[in-house]
Amino acid sequence: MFEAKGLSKSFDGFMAVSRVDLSVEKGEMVAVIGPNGAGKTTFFNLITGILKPDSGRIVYKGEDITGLSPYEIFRKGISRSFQIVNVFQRLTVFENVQLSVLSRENKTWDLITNASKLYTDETEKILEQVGLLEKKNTVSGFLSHGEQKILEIAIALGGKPEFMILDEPTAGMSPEETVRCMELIKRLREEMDLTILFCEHDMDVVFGYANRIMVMVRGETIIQGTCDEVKCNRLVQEAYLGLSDE
Amino acid sequence: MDIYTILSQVLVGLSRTVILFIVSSGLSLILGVLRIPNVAHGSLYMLGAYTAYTISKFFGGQDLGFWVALIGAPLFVALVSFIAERCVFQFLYEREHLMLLLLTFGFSLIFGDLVKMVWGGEYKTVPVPKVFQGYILLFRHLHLPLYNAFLLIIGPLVAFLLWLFVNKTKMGKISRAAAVDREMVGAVGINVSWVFGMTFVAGCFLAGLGGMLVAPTISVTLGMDHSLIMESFLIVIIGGLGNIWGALIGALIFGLTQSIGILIWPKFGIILPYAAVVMVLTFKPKGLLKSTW
Amino acid sequence: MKKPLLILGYFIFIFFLVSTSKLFAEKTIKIGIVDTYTGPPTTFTFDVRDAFELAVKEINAKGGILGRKIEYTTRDEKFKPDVGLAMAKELLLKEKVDILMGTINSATALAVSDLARKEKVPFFVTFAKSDKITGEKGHRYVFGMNENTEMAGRAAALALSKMPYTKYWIAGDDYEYGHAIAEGVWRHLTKLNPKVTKVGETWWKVGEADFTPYITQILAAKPDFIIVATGGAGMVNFQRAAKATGLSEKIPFYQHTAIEHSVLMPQGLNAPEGVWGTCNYFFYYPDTNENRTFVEEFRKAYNRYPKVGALYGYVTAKFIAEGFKKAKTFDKEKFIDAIEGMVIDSPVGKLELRKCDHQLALPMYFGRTKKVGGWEFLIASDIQTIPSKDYMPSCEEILRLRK
Amino acid sequence: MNSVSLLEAKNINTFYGLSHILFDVSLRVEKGEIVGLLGRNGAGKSTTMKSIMGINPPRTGEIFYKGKSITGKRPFVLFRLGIGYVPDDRRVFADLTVEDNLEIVYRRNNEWTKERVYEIFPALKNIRNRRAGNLSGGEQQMLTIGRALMGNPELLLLDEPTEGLAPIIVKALEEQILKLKEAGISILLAEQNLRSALKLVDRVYIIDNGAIKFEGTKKELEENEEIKRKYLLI
Amino acid sequence: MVKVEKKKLIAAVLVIFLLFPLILPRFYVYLTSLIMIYGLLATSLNLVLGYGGIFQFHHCVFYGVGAYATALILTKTSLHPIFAFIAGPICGSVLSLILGIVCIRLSKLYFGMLQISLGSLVWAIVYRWYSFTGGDDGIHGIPIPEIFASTNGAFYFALMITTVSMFVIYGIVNSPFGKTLQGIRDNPVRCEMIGVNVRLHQLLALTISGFFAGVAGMLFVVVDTTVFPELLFWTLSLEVLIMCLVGGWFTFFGPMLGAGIIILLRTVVSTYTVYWALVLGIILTLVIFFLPNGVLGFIEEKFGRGLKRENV
Repeated sequence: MFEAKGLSKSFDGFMAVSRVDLSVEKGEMVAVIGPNGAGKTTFFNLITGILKPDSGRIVYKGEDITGLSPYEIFRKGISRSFQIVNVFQRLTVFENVQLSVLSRENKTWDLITNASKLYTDETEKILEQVGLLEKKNTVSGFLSHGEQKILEIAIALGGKPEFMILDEPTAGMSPEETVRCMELIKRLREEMDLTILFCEHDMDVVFGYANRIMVMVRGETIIQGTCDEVKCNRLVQEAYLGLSDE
Repeated sequence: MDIYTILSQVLVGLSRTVILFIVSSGLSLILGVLRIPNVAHGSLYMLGAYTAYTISKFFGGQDLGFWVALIGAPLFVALVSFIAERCVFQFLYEREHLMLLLLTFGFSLIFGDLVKMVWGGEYKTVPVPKVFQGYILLFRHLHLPLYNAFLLIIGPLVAFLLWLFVNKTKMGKISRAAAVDREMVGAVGINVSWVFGMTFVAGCFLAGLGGMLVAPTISVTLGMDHSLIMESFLIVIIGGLGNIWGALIGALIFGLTQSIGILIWPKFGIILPYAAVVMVLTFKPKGLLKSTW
Repeated sequence: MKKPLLILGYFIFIFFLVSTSKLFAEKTIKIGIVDTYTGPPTTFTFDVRDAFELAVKEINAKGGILGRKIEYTTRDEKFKPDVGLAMAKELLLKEKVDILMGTINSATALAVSDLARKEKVPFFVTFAKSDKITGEKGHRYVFGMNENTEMAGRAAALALSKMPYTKYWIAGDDYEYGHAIAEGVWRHLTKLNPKVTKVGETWWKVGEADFTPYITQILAAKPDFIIVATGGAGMVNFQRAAKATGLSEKIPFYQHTAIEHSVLMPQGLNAPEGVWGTCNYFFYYPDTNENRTFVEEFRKAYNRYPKVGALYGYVTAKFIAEGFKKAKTFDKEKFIDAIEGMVIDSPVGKLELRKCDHQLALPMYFGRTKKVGGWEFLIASDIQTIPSKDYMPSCEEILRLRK
Repeated sequence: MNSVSLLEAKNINTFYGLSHILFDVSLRVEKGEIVGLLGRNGAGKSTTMKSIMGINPPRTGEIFYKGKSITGKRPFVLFRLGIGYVPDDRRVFADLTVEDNLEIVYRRNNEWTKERVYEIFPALKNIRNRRAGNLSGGEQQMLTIGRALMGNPELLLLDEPTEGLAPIIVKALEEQILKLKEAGISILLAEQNLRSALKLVDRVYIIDNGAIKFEGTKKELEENEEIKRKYLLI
Repeated sequence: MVKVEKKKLIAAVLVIFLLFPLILPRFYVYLTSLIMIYGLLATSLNLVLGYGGIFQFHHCVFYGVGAYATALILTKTSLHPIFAFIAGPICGSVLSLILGIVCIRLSKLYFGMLQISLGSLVWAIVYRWYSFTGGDDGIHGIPIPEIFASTNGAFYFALMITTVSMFVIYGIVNSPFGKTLQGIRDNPVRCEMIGVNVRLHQLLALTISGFFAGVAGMLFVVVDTTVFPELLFWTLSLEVLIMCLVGGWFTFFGPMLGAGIIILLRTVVSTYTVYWALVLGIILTLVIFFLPNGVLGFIEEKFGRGLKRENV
């Protein structure tokens, strides 16, 4: 369904991402892990069109989407949430999600209709799914951190995506929130038949939810495989714990 | 049009550049380190000119008055700005730029009326000191007034002193560091608020100096701030925000395009600097040199 | 939620305003002055206002006009026509002034003039120099109390045509006033002396501070004489640059009002000598009793010498007073009928307010700057008086323009 | 206990805007010891450091330095009291040269000089005139530590000094940190690399999700497999 | 229920305004027209500033060009006045689009500075093209159709156009486009990520805003029957910015309120002192100091549906 082939990106000579290959099958939930500065976020930025790769190709559903703008990639059905909270601070929760729906439906040029009556059902359905319905009239800047992260996901859902990219969905959440959030993602995936690519620091989360794991260190993939394969891999332990003596 | 005409026009353009540079470098310093788009900068320039007038008059229009004013006027402006910084600006560093822009615009309104209250509406002039009266003849027919020649020396001197200040003094180095990372500067034991205050005062000192230097060539009038502040902002923008060398290059572009423009296209010569700004920003949206923003 | 508060605030303000307008006592002649009291023009406008005040005090001290005192109020229009117009309307509609006067800003003057025509209120223009005010756009309710660009140009051309120069350069501030003065001089100069030729032209932006580049260019062309059409602060700035570059010693030049006190006094003894200029008034010339008395009183009141604006302000007040006296009523139409063609005494002699175009016929003085012992600044010398009949556009010309 | 700890944080709670990051964190650093603050990425190590340094002051709770409350004091005051801070993202003053980076620091006295810093980090001496922005990660790390040293600190807050560095440089750095300990400087060391931390520290705290989960000596941690697995290992 | 009350309120306000000429002296009728014009201008600016997050520093260019277009058609052609009333807004929006295309690549302060210098070029052209625009003297005594020529006529015309325009702008702000614009203001990057072409939306916003600035310019001609280059000068633009700020730039009616406050202040203060710039400066600094969200923003914060300050 999705395939990245030999993606590379360097900043001022520093290889942030180097020759990364990844393919994701429909319905999979793939995790990308790696220490800070491993290039995970850069990799996601390449996939979603914020950055243009120096080399390599990105193929989605058999179509080459390398070099397309972010909004074009969104229209193809790839949605993304951000690591840092990146919601529309001054809009209400409802408007945040509605905006995404409007954009998908190509209604952003509509000057006449009153927006508050458009796609209310769908927006509310999304909000209900993620459990933010009772907060729909709160200005999103006032939500708690955890709620804002959930809202992030809700915004991404507004695009009716088939492929979702979640950049540290649980970063900065308390343990209880983390569990709730991951359960939510799991449920959404089942309900909406989503394919998910996410990165995460919390290993409990990664091993609890991912089908497959890709480990990145200093811009390179050191291993791809199932949870068990990764757990037992010596390179991974080195990267995380510095257990090697070489 | 021979080469001498062009050369002389360039030379004359340069002396105008000097004033623009001195004022804009102060503006740039404040923009770069404190991130305040200081619209009141022009008012401080005007204040410098008026103070120069008062000092010069106190000494009966003698040469001594000029030299005292050369130091005294900028210092007085620096004092005024120091009070303003400690009383108002230090509490507002984190505000949005638009707010600061309008706040300083409010200050320029206040300054404008205060100057009117104190000095009244009459035109004032500051006499050129005796040593700089007269002119030198260059390239057959360039009548370069001695005072402009003096400015041509002062300009590089100020640039050099600024370079010394920014690159060689501890204060300058700290301000450069603070421009990029004010939090970390605080974390190595430096009182950032104080550094900001001093930088603000230094920038305003330059505005006062510019006003003082320009005073002997023009009539000091109310409203002289308005014509200058726009040009200064454009200079700072095309040079790169917060970059003092950018201010120099911007001032050069402004001064030279204008004086050359007069030569080749007299009717619309004054449009050239603005056209230059549009050109620069079209190709280099962030200004010519590296901005600290 | 928001609306009621908005409306409430609005009404509080309105009532505040309404109550303030009651401040004026009844039974006075109210005059509203709209003028620029901000920025460079203040050097001229303060004199208009102060001399006007002086005259009003004199008149009121003598018991006012027909038993009523004159009362006046000023508004600062900040050299912005939109503000000026709003303030003129405020004076007219809220303060209910009987007469409007003022403004150095031609655009404001023209806009207010149009308002005066619609509202049928006399409007005395006291410093705006556009010749459109009493020329092309003149009407029954507007009065020109100062010389305009056309008059200045014609007077200067008259004097210059008698001089031997033939190769002229024209330079000036690139705005209406500069162009109008230059054109006025040039049009009539070519008519009066067909031998003159134009070597070149230079126009700089208004408020230009450094004239050296332009002067370099002019010097290179070696003209005999330069017509410099600057206004406001540009007058002083150009003279300073001319002195610094040595231009004033090499090539004679003319500036309207170059010999005027407001230009020369700030420069002290450093002003260039030998600059030709035209002006309507000096506090030292003509050396008549009327002028001396006026200067004396003005100095007593404001501790400075009156400048040209003072004449305009003073004369305007006199005309208003005499006009009402002659009309013997406070009816505005009768007042206008009364002052049309009226002649009064002034510090510069008898002055007539022409009936055909409502333009005050002022004598014009042509002279050059000179250092004279005993003065702390340069004064005008070699003064020739050009009587108004010699240089003012004729009534036929004006009426042709208005058609 | 009658002796006063060098640094003591009591129940600090810190927020970033609206999000609650630290939950009742308490810790202690005694004179002369290196204390490790271990935890995964995003566990709250850096926030703890910033809270202590006053860059992101805690909303509740108190911090004592040599027995005196320093809660809410501004960073430059703390630095002048002798607390040096080395941030995880290094933050050298990129526009200045190496030497200038050292020189602009506020100095309490002349105990630490540029020369002494160069003695500990000889690599810096050769590149003293290079722009700090052009240095490699390891060099920048040395520079930030050196910069903190110039203020003659008694307590050094080291935030992940080895992060992103090549193993050989990490090794050198570890030795240099031990040298600092010998010089009498107490260190609070934030680290996610257990291996590296265990070489240096005397005592450890383990932080996860903004709360302290374990406190003990190095030995206690080494023996507690469960804690290691739960909070640090995969 | 709330909805009905809101409608009633608006209707009541409109009725009060309709009665203004009957209950108020002429001057206040004129002043109200003026406030409506500047209020509309400030609201049109706020569409891009407060709702779009675009730092349009030199907004008056479009206002002035609109006024000039109207004035020129009324004085120099014999076309039906309706063309003049349409031409103003259209010229404003077209110019706004052109300047927008040039400037839109830049962000925030840079956008503002480039826009201000381009605007100054337009001003310079108007200022010196004597034969066409009348130069710095401007054009005066513009003939206005008889029914709008009186103070009351002009007031009703201004009231009608302003009301319609405000309704339209309100509609736009609450339309999907308006929401998108606010999204772009809050977070342009995220907006791209949900499939919005940010630049094109901003351009459309600029065009609309220029259109309503042109409407305000056209109204100015009707009310004051005069035009001059100062309408395009940058200081006026800053004054309009101040109106937005004083009223509250994150509220819909804030700019209108700000225009009212500034113009009334000007009228009141200038009656007493020539130093009204000083008073304005002091008030401005106080507002920025104590009411960073403007007067209306403050009122909403205190009494309304709390949009408390969070610095984004």
